[in-house]
Amino acid sequence: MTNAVQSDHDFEVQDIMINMGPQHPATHGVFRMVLAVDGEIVRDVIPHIGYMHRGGEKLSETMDFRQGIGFMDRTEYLAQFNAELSYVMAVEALMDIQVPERAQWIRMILCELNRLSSHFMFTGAFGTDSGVFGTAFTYAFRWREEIMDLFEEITGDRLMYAYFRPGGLAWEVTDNFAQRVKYVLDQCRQGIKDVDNLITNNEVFKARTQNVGIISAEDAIDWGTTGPVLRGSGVPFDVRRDEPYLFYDQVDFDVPVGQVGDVYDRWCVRIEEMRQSVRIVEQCMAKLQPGPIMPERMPRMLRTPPGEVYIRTEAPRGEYGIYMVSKGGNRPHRLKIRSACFTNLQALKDMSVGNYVADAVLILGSLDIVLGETDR
Amino acid sequence: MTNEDSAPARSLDGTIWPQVDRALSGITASAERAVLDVIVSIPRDEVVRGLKALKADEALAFDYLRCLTCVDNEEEGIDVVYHLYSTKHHHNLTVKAHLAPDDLFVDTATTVWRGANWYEREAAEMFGVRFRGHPDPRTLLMPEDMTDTFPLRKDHPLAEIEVLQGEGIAWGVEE
Amino acid sequence: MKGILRSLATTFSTFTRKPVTRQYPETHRELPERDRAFPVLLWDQEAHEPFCTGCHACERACPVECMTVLMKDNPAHKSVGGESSRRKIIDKFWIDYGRCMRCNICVEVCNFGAISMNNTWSGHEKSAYDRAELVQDLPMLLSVSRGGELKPWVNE
Amino acid sequence: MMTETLFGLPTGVDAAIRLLIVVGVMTVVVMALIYLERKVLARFQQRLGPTRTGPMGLLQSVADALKLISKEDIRPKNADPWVFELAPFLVFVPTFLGFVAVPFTIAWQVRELELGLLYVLAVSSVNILGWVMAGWGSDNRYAILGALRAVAQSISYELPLVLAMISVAMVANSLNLVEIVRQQATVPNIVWQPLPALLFFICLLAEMNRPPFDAPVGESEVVGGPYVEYSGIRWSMFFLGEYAAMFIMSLLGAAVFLGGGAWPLGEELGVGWQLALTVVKAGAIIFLMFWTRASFPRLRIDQMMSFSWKILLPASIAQILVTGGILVYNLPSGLEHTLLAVTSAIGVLFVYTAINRSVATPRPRPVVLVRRSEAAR
Repeated sequence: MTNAVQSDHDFEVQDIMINMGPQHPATHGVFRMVLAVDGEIVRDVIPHIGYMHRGGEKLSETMDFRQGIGFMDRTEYLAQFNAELSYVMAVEALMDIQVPERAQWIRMILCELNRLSSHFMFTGAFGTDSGVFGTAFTYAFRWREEIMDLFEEITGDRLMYAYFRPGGLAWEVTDNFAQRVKYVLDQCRQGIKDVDNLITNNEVFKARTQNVGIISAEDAIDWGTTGPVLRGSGVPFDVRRDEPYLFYDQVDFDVPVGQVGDVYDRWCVRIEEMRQSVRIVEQCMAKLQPGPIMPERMPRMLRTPPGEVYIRTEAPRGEYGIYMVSKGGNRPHRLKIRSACFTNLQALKDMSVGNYVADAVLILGSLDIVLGETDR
Repeated sequence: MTNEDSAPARSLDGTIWPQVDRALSGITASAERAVLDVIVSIPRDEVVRGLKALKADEALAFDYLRCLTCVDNEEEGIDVVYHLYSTKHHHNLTVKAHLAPDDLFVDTATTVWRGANWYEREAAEMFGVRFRGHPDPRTLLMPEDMTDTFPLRKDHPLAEIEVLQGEGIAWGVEE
Repeated sequence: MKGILRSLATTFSTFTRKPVTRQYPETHRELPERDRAFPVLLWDQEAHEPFCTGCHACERACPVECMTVLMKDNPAHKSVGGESSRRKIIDKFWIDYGRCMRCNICVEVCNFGAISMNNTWSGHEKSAYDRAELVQDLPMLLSVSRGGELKPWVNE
Repeated sequence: MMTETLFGLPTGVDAAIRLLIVVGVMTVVVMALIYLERKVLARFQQRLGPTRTGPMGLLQSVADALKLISKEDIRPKNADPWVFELAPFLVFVPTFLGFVAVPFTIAWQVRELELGLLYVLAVSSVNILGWVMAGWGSDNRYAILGALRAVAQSISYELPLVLAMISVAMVANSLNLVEIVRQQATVPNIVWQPLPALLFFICLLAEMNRPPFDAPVGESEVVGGPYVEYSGIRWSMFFLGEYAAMFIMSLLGAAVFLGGGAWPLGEELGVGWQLALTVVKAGAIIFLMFWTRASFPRLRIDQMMSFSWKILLPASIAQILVTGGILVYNLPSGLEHTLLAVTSAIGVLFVYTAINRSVATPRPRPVVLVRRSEAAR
């Protein structure tokens, strides 16, 4: 598709089509967008997704509820605990299982730490998009590594945790959990400070990101964007606050909201969310009591009664929803993963058109897409 | 709260159903209560009108489309499921439109929320549901030429598993 | 300008810190005992045979169908003059590590405590040139446990 | 001006020998620079950097060079063969021409040119031709986008660079680099002319396409820009040219602003000391370039242009006017130099505030925190 540009010349002027991706350093995986550019100005964006489509929803219909957990990790591979949480909460809601308190607190701690690690990943990737040669990336990975070490000690795996179970947790956390979390939080505070000092106030970064890729609150809602993209536009919608799950109604935290809705606001919202996550984990640690991590009476074979449920949790990228339809039996009849990046990507065109090519990269980066989640 | 009791005999008391019923005056709608949300079933021909009414209603203001998907009920046809949310009043609603198996089309919801665009493209290629009036009816996740098979339908088979192990042990595929 | 100077100060402060990366193949990080690499079979050091009786529980529970199990009558069982108390024992066992997704389900469903996740570095360094080389047979699966390399971790 | 030849050889032979020495040394220096950049950047990022090849990875550049030489030289099917293949030379050769005039010590360089400063600046900007050829010849949209950016950037930053240098030349009353170095035996020019020094460093970054001015080659946007289709030895020639230019310009900066081999030890000390001083000063400039690379995001092309035309160019012109205005009155030396330093420092402050003001609207609080109690329900 080429758009003829209005011109005074007697020859025809065409936009050049630039194909970005699926192999391009700025597309965060296998995302592809075709840009129609007039000089340096983007006139049209055609996003293409699906390169990582693995038929996850179809596969989940063939897996029983225990087997499905492992697959959820692989859809959202930067916020695995959140993905698992949605899945197991859907099963629990259908089966009407009461989860013990301790298990819920631990789930909360792990999910918030996961949010930290995911946002660290964002700062790194976005820093690289904006051109900080590797420094932001290595900073981010250096601090994310501490969180991943903790997760590995608890769950045994660095990425694909498969730790939550319908009803609770797979096994108890390590004995030195409290010290380790405290240490990791200290490290994270230092990390947030470093990343913040490196990038947030840098004039070059501000010049690049402020007033770029603006999406208004109405448009953001209309496109169905979620998470920091929506909050960056000034809509204080956070599932943790508005529809509390786990024990989010018992901890105190603030929801950061941007004022302009540009790339810079999305960055600041995420940085602030990291601080809030540290706060939440601290409160959770104070309330964590010894106790069981699984209900006393759990059926050996997980079978749900017929029914349907739409579970939503606030993953780092926004609302991660699981729509599970059961017709009885030990596997879902239909499992729909409502992915945050999928909806956020829809708004990409609205944000990018009229900006520079270099800005299109930044805008895509500010959406913080995970292709595993987008394509499922 | 997700983990609250959800008794099997769920009544519609205390839900937003009365308001929804009022907003949907003139549209045939029936309601049931699922584990978390109220499910409103609207006939196929009226569903977009109903969705518009739900969005426009002051007391409901369903301005946010959470999710749009289909459920294949095999011989009973396909349900199109809309999950709505109101960022103003913070309440949820599930809307269902039933499609007969030989008559798979429904009006597009992109006229109500632009965000329905990709969801409908995905549902169209995965279930073969045609969304009438969709602005961009290309495939989304599937290859451009894959328009005759619908992977998420129940009759679509899984791929064979390549077996690398065993000394000539035959290994079937379960599904 | 202030922000620019602050950026420079931050990078300089990390310039003076110690590098945190490791020389990977030479220096290995210590793995926690819960580390999950790939499933291996456990060796009964007292009876000198595998714990596994070939009951197919793990094979059935595996979400990715990466296991193949064949059982046989135990030639060392008491009834045939041996010393073992296991009537049936594993005959052949294959796990396709290229397919395994390390979900730990096989460990959880095993009634005999016969399978465990490898928590040594040998479980991670499995690169091969051909997918077929990733298919492990019974002696390979038992070798780690037989050598006593596994760190003990009792799954509660 | 002709210095005496080596061993009394004929002039041509002498020049050839000197050039060969310089080119040989340069190749080694470039390799060392690549290694150093990787090591230093790694330290900025709390990594170890190259460690495999040789002790502490010292042979990394050699290994890279061997790898690049042995790689297949790929030319895209649709590329313009002549333009594509000649482009690396046009980047590489002009850069090395700059070495003819750069003083390594006070008494030793290839040739002492009366217009040395002008010559180095002129020659170093020729390589933009090679960039355009590379961008055009590759028949790649990223490459042409990058090349066009490079041209725009090079033209915009050449002006403040040259104008800043003119101001220094006015103070030194010479364009001869050796003469300029000699004059700084007591106090280096950076003290009298801080604004030109700042402008020189900024333009240097832009000319070298270093962050934050690396839009022409930015990996996350145009994936290397004009380099994108090059591989093997041709790509390494771009690389060689880039790092050689970096060293030349740093030597130039050391000579013009930091007193080259003269300050602070004076001309009496041996050639070895002078050489070491020059290299250390150039090294400091190079370290500063590494440092900015590790800390800075990338500017967009339009911001880059407006930064040059709206801030740097006015600043440099004002500096020339002020310098000329002070010099024309033939004041006593001490007063004259003090005035120069003060006015130039004011110019630095002007640039500082201009950068502050040029950033988009300040936001007192970037994020608003919505308290839990403000929840709607």
